Amino acid sequence: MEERSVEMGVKIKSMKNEDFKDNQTLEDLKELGDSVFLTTMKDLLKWGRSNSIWPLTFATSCCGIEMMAAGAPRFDFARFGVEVYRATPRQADVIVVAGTIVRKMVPVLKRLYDQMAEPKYVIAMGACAVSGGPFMYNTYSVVRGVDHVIPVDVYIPGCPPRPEALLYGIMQLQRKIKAEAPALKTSEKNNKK
Amino acid sequence: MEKNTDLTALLAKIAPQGEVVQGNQFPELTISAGQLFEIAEKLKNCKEVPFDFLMDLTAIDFETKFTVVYHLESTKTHDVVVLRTDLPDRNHAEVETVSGLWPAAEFMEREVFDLFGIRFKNHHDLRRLFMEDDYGHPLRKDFKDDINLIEYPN
Amino acid sequence: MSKDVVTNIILRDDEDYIINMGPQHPSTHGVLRLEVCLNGETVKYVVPHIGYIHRGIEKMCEYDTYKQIIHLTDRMDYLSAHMNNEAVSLLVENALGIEVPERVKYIRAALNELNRIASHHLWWSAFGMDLGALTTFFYGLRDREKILDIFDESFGSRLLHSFVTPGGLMHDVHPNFRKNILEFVKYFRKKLPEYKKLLTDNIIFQNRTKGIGVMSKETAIAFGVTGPSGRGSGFSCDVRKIAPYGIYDQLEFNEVLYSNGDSFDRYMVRMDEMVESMNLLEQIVDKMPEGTEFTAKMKPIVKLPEGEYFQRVETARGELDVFVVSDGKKHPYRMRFRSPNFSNMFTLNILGRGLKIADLVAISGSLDLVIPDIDR
Amino acid sequence: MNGESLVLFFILALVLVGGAIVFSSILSPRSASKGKFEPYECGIPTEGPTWIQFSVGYYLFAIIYLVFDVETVFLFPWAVAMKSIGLRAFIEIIVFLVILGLGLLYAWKKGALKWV
Repeated sequence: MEERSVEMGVKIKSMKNEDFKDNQTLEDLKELGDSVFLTTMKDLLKWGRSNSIWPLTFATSCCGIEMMAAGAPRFDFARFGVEVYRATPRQADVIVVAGTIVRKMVPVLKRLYDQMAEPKYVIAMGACAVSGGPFMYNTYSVVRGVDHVIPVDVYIPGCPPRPEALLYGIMQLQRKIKAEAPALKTSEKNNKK
Repeated sequence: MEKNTDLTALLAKIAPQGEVVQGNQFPELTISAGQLFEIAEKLKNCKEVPFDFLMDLTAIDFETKFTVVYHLESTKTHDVVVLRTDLPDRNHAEVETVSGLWPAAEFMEREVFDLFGIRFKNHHDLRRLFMEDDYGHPLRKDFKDDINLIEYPN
Repeated sequence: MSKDVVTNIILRDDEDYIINMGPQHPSTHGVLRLEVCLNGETVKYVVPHIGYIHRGIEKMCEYDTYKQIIHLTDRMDYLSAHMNNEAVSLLVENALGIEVPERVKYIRAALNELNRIASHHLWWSAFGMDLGALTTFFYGLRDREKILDIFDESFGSRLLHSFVTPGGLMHDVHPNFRKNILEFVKYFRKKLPEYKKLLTDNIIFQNRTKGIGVMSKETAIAFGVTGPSGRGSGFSCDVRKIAPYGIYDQLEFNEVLYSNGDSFDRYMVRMDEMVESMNLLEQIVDKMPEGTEFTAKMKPIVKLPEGEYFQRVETARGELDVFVVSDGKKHPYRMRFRSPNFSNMFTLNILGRGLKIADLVAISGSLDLVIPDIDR
Repeated sequence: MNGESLVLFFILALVLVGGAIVFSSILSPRSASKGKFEPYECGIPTEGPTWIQFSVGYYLFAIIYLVFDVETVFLFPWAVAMKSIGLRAFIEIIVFLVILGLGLLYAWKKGALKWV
């Protein structure tokens, strides 16, 4: 699979929980008497990218309804920066694969993923996208897990996962963006594919 | 169920050569594939009980033969009748299309063709609905896909 | 200009300009691909392509026992999960001749009507959003959450519950199940006039849906369009009236019928059906017998005697028929679901011809399609 | 509105817009994968020719819109300075509006506004 190379910065798996300095910016502001503070360009990019992730409206089956419920007034994930659903991959940052991916849908999903602008992330929402879910056995057309098609950042179990689970998944994605340094210039290796 | 008795009588009148049997819920008429279209047309344009609503069209694979089943309902009297026809030849099973009588049948027949491989004569657009073209016919009993389908003795 | 530029770029007006309202499109409510042939903005013809979410549920049912099939049927039409499960449960109960306790019938009817209102909520918010009115999305889903709270309290899950099983229910409902329903009905009766003010009386909405996608009663019967879409053009196809199951014959409710079959009438059928469902809910809660038994005595392995069985159920979108051929084993020999969306969707071609592309979106919104129910 | 603040206004505009473009082109990673530059059509490759002729109605609508857009651009400075330039300017604006109104009537009668 296309291994997204990250020049430097630690991989999130090896990071301990307390190392995540999520609201580092708030502590800095309090320290400096909330006027002005200096930061590096990477931190600014990390802060900007993680706090405004726009999902692509890509719902194939039941998880799509829970994704809509997550966008609805009660579990409103606009509070976490996921402000609006973009219908075109050109303006989307994350593709939330909500629902079963079938063999006929694979080229479509791959093309949508390619057409998204960097930096792009993938959330596999629901058991069908994670591993084929209830359609694991005895189906001739279901792809068991969306990571056969595109590299996945966050897996959300559940069938369908509750909107709170989706919110937690998005917070994990934000943490992942903050932890891993953003790729300033995509390395040449990635450009050839 | 007095209603069913006069329905079976009606079926016997319409298709004397078919054999009428009273199924679990609805009277069933079994006829050969040749006269299917003619009988279906009679049922649709029958005066007292016009069967103008095709509820369901599907096929069953009985390993030795296919059976195409039509569930017809009359919107006037809400009676339901089952029309069945057997196709012993499994490799190129063929039956007359009824999409001329009930347009709803056009897509149900395409689905039966896609999943069973039963061709429908002069169906104007017989393409597959779900699977890609070179794929087998999944709902047949002899469909083998040992990666995905687990055959365990039930 | 060279000759070929003239021939194939300038003079080519016979070429069909084909656009894909494809699998990933906000207005197709799922992965339905409409290949639309356009002439400027008017639609020449529509070729629907399905199969992008075909999971082969009918093949899977041949390997599962009847209690396992329940977990598949509510993933077909996920907005009427209870009705799908009830279809299979009723089929098994009628086949084995099992008499379900009276209380269970009342609870099932209550769940049906709650699920119908929740489905119409989501349809209403998506339909408004298709036509550009974003506030309907927030109003509709805010009220739908109240119903999902009732489901959440009793079964722990919001959308897909697998709660109605052959023989009765999975377990008993929450003690104040009835109190919550009455509370919801009281709350929603105050909110429904809001919906009417927001969308029904909105002149832009009326111009966008009145006279668009007119379907006569004969076409509805011929194409097998059932449910609110069929009743919008006068085709009385409510299975709760034609072949009543459960306790629908003891409840009085009238079938909502409109006559001129355009998108606005299909919309009005669903709005009135929400009112009907609320009246039904009140009757159900009054007549629901006390007690705590929630299932009939069932053997663990359900084996249907040999033969063919058929069960018709009215879901939020139309008539779902379950047809089982059993050979006496614990798996069905062949299971067939006649899904309402399958026939409703294929009328898009004849309804959308000659209209603008925006009207195609209005028609497909008024038909209330759920695509995994088409592909199964 | 003396000269310097006008120049300052334009420089500020240039800095803001230019800065945004330059920064985003420097800092944003690019993925030039094969599928990236295909036209987006709901995930399906486009079928048939996409270079086809569109009906003339679109062009006419755009032109008529342009005329009235420019008209409003002229109205703005007049509206700002309306009180100080007295009645005569008011008459001129009315004449200006009437002429453009005639233009609209002409387009309307010619059927340019009829949407096919």
